[in-house]
Amino acid sequence: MPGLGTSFGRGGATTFQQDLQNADCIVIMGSNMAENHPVGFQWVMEARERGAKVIHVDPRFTRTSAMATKHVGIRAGSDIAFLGGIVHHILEHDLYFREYVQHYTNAPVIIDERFVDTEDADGLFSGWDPEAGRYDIESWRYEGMEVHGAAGQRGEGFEPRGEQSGHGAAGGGLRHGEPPAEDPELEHPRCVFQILKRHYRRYTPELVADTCGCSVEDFLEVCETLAANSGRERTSAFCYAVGWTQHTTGVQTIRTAAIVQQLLGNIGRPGGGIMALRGHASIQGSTDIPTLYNILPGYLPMPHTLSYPRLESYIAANTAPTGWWGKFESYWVSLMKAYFGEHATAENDWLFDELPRIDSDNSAYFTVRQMLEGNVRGYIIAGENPAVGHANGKAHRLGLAKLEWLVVRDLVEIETAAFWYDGPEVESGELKTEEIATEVFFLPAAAHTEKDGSFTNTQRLLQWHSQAVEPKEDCRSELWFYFHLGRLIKQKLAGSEEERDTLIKALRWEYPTRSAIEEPDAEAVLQEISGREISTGRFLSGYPELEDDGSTSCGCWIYSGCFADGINQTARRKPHWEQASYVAPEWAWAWPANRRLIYNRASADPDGNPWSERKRYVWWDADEGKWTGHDVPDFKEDKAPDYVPPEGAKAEDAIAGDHPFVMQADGRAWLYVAQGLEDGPLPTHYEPQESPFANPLYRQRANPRRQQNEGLAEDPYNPVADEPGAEVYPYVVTTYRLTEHHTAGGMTRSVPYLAELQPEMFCEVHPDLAREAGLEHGGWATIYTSRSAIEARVLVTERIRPLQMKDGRTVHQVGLPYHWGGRGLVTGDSANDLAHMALDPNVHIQEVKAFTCGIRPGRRPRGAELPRFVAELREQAGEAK
Amino acid sequence: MSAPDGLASYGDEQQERVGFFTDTSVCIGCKACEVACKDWNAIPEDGTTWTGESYDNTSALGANTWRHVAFVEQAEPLRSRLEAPPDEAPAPGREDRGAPSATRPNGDSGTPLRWLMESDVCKHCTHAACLDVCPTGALFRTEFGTVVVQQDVCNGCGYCVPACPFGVLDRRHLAPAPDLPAFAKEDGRVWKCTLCYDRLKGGHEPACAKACPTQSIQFGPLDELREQADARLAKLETEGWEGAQLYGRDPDDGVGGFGAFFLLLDEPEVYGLPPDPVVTTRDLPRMWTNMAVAAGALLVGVAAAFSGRRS
Amino acid sequence: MVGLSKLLDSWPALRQLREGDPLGLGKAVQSPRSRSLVPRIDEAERVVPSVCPYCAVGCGQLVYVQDGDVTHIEGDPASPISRGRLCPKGQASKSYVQSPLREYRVKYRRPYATEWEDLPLDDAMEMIAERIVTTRAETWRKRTRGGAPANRTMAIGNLGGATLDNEENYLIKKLMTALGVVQVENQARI
Amino acid sequence: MNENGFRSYYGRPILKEPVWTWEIPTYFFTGGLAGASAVLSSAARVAGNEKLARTALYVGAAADLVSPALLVSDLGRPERFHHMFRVIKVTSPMNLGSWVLLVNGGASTTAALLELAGRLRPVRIAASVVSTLSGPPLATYTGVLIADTAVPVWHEGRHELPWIFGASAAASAGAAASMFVDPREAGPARRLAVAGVLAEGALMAAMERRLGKIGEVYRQGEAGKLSRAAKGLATAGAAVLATRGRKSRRAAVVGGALVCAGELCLRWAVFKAGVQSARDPRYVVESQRRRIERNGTKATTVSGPPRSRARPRL
Repeated sequence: MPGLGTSFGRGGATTFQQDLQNADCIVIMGSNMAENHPVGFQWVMEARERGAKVIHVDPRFTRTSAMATKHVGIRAGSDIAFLGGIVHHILEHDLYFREYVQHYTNAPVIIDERFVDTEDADGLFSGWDPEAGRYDIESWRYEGMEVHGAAGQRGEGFEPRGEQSGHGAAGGGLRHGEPPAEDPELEHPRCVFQILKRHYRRYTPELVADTCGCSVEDFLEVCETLAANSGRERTSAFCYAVGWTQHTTGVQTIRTAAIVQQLLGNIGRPGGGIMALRGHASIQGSTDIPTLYNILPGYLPMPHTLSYPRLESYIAANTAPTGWWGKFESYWVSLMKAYFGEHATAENDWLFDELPRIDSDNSAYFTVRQMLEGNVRGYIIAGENPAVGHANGKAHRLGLAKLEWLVVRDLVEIETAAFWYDGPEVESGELKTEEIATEVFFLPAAAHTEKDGSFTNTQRLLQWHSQAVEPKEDCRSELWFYFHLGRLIKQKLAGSEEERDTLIKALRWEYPTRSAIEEPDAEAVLQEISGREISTGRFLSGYPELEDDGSTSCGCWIYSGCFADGINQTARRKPHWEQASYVAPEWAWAWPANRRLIYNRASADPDGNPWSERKRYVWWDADEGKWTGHDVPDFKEDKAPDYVPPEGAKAEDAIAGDHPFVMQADGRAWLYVAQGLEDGPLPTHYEPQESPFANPLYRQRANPRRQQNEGLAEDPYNPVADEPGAEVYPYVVTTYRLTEHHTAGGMTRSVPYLAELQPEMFCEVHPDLAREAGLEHGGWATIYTSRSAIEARVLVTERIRPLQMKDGRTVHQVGLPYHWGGRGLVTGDSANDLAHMALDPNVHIQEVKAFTCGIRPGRRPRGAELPRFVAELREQAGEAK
Repeated sequence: MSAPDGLASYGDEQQERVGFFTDTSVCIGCKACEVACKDWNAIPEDGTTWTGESYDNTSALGANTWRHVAFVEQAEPLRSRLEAPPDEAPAPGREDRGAPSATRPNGDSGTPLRWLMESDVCKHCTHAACLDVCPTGALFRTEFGTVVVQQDVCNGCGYCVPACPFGVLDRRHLAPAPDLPAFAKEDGRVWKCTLCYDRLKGGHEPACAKACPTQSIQFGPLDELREQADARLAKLETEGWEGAQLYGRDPDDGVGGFGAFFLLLDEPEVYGLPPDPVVTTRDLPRMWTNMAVAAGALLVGVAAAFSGRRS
Repeated sequence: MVGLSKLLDSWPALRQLREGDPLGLGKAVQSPRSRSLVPRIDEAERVVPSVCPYCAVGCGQLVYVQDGDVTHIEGDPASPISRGRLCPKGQASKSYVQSPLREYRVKYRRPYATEWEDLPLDDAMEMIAERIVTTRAETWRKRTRGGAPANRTMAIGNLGGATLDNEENYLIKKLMTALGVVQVENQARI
Repeated sequence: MNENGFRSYYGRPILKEPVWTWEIPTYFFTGGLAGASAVLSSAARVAGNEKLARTALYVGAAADLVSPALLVSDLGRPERFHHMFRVIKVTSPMNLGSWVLLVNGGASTTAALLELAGRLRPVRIAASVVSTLSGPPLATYTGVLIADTAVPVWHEGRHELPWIFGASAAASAGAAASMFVDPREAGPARRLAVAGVLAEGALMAAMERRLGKIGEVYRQGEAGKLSRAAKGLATAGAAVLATRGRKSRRAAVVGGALVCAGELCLRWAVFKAGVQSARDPRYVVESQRRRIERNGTKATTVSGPPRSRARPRL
């Protein structure tokens, strides 16, 4: 997540779940932790039982709120206003942890004089290019520093951003790690600290109350509780999940929390941090070792069509002169050796010229558009159910119908596999089975009990699961499928002379197989990921051992060492009661370097002593001359606190002894992100793509950089704010999960014991809204947007409150779980059919947590009536326009 | 405390009496207990009806539900204690603002809101009506002091069903179990929580307690659980929780105390529990005497019918 | 005769008196089955360490196996994260891997067909490989319209990964990169 | 949650309704008939009324044969009926009842068969004695059986129920016998029937008074209909027996049938009342709350200040 990546250096949760028990205050926001991470929530309960304050800020009163000591209801999509208000409160009343902020963040850094803040440009930062619809970030840079991305490429208009900026490699021009211009006293008008102050000046409690719909008292209580529970003696933690990410401002929301936690000195310390709660068993792993278009394993950027004509420029553009990203080339060369073995040589630039190039966006929603426009012929889907789980499911299903061939791999026949004969569009006649040309292969998959492998959980922990039984009949693991697919393709192309087949021929694809079905050995793959010294075959102990001369091979540098000493470190299962501390470092393996709480050098003061006895974690042992503590120090073990980098120091050596954020070029946490984000160096409140309100702060209503599908008929948007026609879709809708089900339901609607616990799609509405819209508890409601209309049972509850907004306006919110689809033991309409595909610009995530809808009593029209109904409302809104 | 009926019969095979303490103040309503129970005991799925009763679609304990999580939404504060402000000094930026927030209940400002969740289960009474009235000995007191229906004995007479003051037991009307004779159209036997009798025999804790993410369900020797419960109630008291009360903890209650007792945050009936359950067999001796007299009266009455003059 | 006396001995009504359980509430009425009950986890051949496949908390699981089948899945108390606990989903893992809806055979739908048909797995693999090779050959782009290097096909996409193992994701990205397939995505986006 | 004063969980029942089907209330009748007939038969024999004795014996034996059939067919697992005799449980009215039914049924049918065959007189006499002694318990234990449940109207009615069932049994036995015996021989049977009807009427009234509010189920729904029918039929039948029934055989048959029908309805009324009171949580909560007001409760342990003081000061 670049929100965390750009702020701290790594795109992962800064802490681990068990450490939440040490928090004095936990703010859960953008997450419904008790419902969606119940077992992790035990650590929040531990903290609560020890007297910690648990604050839940959420549009709904959920099972998490019920456990909290405080719940504050806010309007969906107003999180940045709320968090920005906290920043304002902290700065206004000098509640920040001064020593921490001075030494460990970039607060003192002075910013280029050309930088213009949104406060002075009505919602736009300097560098906005209306034609291109993007920012030129040159004016955002540190004063006296060229923006990173060496000469010769600026013109090509591409800098590492989004996930690839997970490393925030913006170090160009840093002199031995120190920014050219700083004001340690934080008083210079252009220092980050003062810019921050000005940026949030208008985020007063009153503005927060007006924008979020909460009370000034509740908001202030949150600020004060947080501040009172941060500092030397106390720490506070934040927990978030997709309630923050699934917005057109998702990354910036997380950034705001990162700013709050930096100001309060809560990063890298026990009971502090930002806990990113991922939704899937290996969602962290699937970004670390990405099945994402724009990065290679370990957040190395994919080569881009518009930049890096040559290998040198690619390396130069991504290598930070200082910090751990200074060794970028070693990471990349070792990956190429893992991919192509002896075929990748210094002479052929490690095959750089043969690598595929990406454009600025080749994300899932881009692909859907390509499908709809007939540009995609084949699609392989493994363990995902876009027909239900993705925003605007209808667009997806229509897209699938335009494919030549489709492969779906899952345990059960999910909606995505059945779209051609059993989907809403078939029912409505928009698709006719006999007219769909798509050739569909459904291949049954193996379950976690039927294969070896590792998941990377929400706290960067790689845990190995062992095969318990053989998969039955045709069921196979993805490892089997992709290995044998690759084998077959290599066979077919073995004799090819085509230039395009160079890479596939060069691909190193030998893995030992076992059992009758020739299942590849997952451990052999993990060994390749962990890395070896090629000449000796010795397993590497970690990424510091990686070389840029092709002598080492490593499939994912941040995972390097997970097979150190030839032992599968991820399979370690030493019971926690046999381990010295609650950190339990001998249970599985965490990246990086088995650290559980990262940036933990910050748990000690600049001199290396614990900030307080109560919050002792990692400290400098002067006698031993090394860092020690409960965890693996996230710092060069023998680098003294008073270490000052020599002139011309490079990479990690250029990080001073009192700078804990070793991934960052300047070794500090970034309050202000000079480079790496598409939509600004500082988070700013923008309204969602669809909301009933104008932006209370600027004329610029929504995120200017958000991605929209202009001119895509399948993805129309509702009129908003005071636009005519907005009254057709007057309510705020938010989608979510329930404890009893999992995402698109493929893994739970097929399970009897879970199906019976939440058997039907329902919507949650407040009694006032029920009265207003004529809804009857237990009856049916039809919810509609300009995309589609669905039906749901009506659950009238006080738990989803109407909010009092500016000048007495009331906003009603509609709650929609999104687990149901047309197939399974229990079925229902899919909430995601209502959602649009406008995206966050950094990570291309859709905005399903806040959009607008209309609602009326009764079941939805059937058959061809449905599209007609939706179209009529759209016209009604359009005419009004 | 009075010993559970029948436990003495085990002599030296007798184990320490175990049970559940279900602390609803930490229940997150995840229903792991319901699933864990069904999963371990291979209880059939029994219907997918949406009730609209908050998040409860299971509705009640029964033959196919041995753990049931109740959900109650109330316009009540969860806690009522006046909490001291975060720090003694008046909070910055607060000087001129109204009442300190500390007086607010949880839930956002305005009407308070709380969501009570409680995982219900068979109470394994010290004096168990179901056990007393069972005519076949299918229901019996185990060496652990729990009350279990033996499925190889139960003939589905149904007497225990109305006898239970908590409505725990019911006859299973679902498709026959594999071990059933051909003619049987349904299972027909009575089922309820066994407190995982087989797991206890293997030295494992019951499935629901094992699964519970927040230890709302605690398993252990009953005496220890009672001490923990008393301490817990005291703690909640100091924290100002509304209406906290122990239910079924007292050995002197109508059923001699529960083997599985609860900490509730409101009156029992709010959770669908009887406020003052009694084991009706405690009146049985008097009922037998009463019946004997009635029987005698019948004898006399008939005789009297002949005392009249003969026609 | 012996049989009869045996029968009498096992008659609970008599055991009530003999075994000091006059009310017939305890030991006397315990059936042989109840007496010899053994939990199935104690009968398992193998206990395999695993991890819950649902959310990212990463709860430890123990998978109990007998006669090549999973007989039970429960939390692993040794895990410092979950301490043996599981949520309803994790607790339902066995029902998930043994779901009544689970598919065990390849299903194939021809273009314009209205029905699934059977297809041997090996044939399916062969056909899919063929589709990829052909599609790729026909849609290969050496350069973009603007003349920049591309080395890719935009006509093939791959979706999925968040529920898969790291090793699986590694092979996916490795293979797709070598194939010049750049539209590789997963739920992390979603 | 707060419907006019009493609180519940979405109005759902706290108790489970009895799962018993039609066989059980019907057995309450046949069992009573069997028990009382056995007594009537022996009494008649002692009084030298051979005709009445024989008739009552046959009626009782017949009822004794029907009863187990009814019970077995109600079981969820009929093939396991014999498990009833696995144990001897004084705490289980149904278990003891089964034994009594076994003894009484065995004795009556033996006696009846020997009567028909006219042989083994001593055995027949012994059997009659046994059935005479087991008759009254058989006629009344069902009252205890249902009183020993958590069903409010049944348990609260525990003082009267055995008496009511006894009276009802007597009435039905008398009425049944008087149907098959020449009115001139049937005097005692008629008197028994009439007395039974009168007694049961008084007892029902007493019970409803004791039940107070929860007694209302006897005036509502099916239970209400049935108890009204019971009263009407039984009274009418008794009247006929007491008047024209003394002379006319046809009237005796009509009267006897009416009384028997009334007694059957009575058992059904009691049964249905139980079902209705179990279905509505109000009866459970209110009767127990009243009990708590009377003598407090140990079911809940509360410490600290009462709720009123614990209210937040906003």
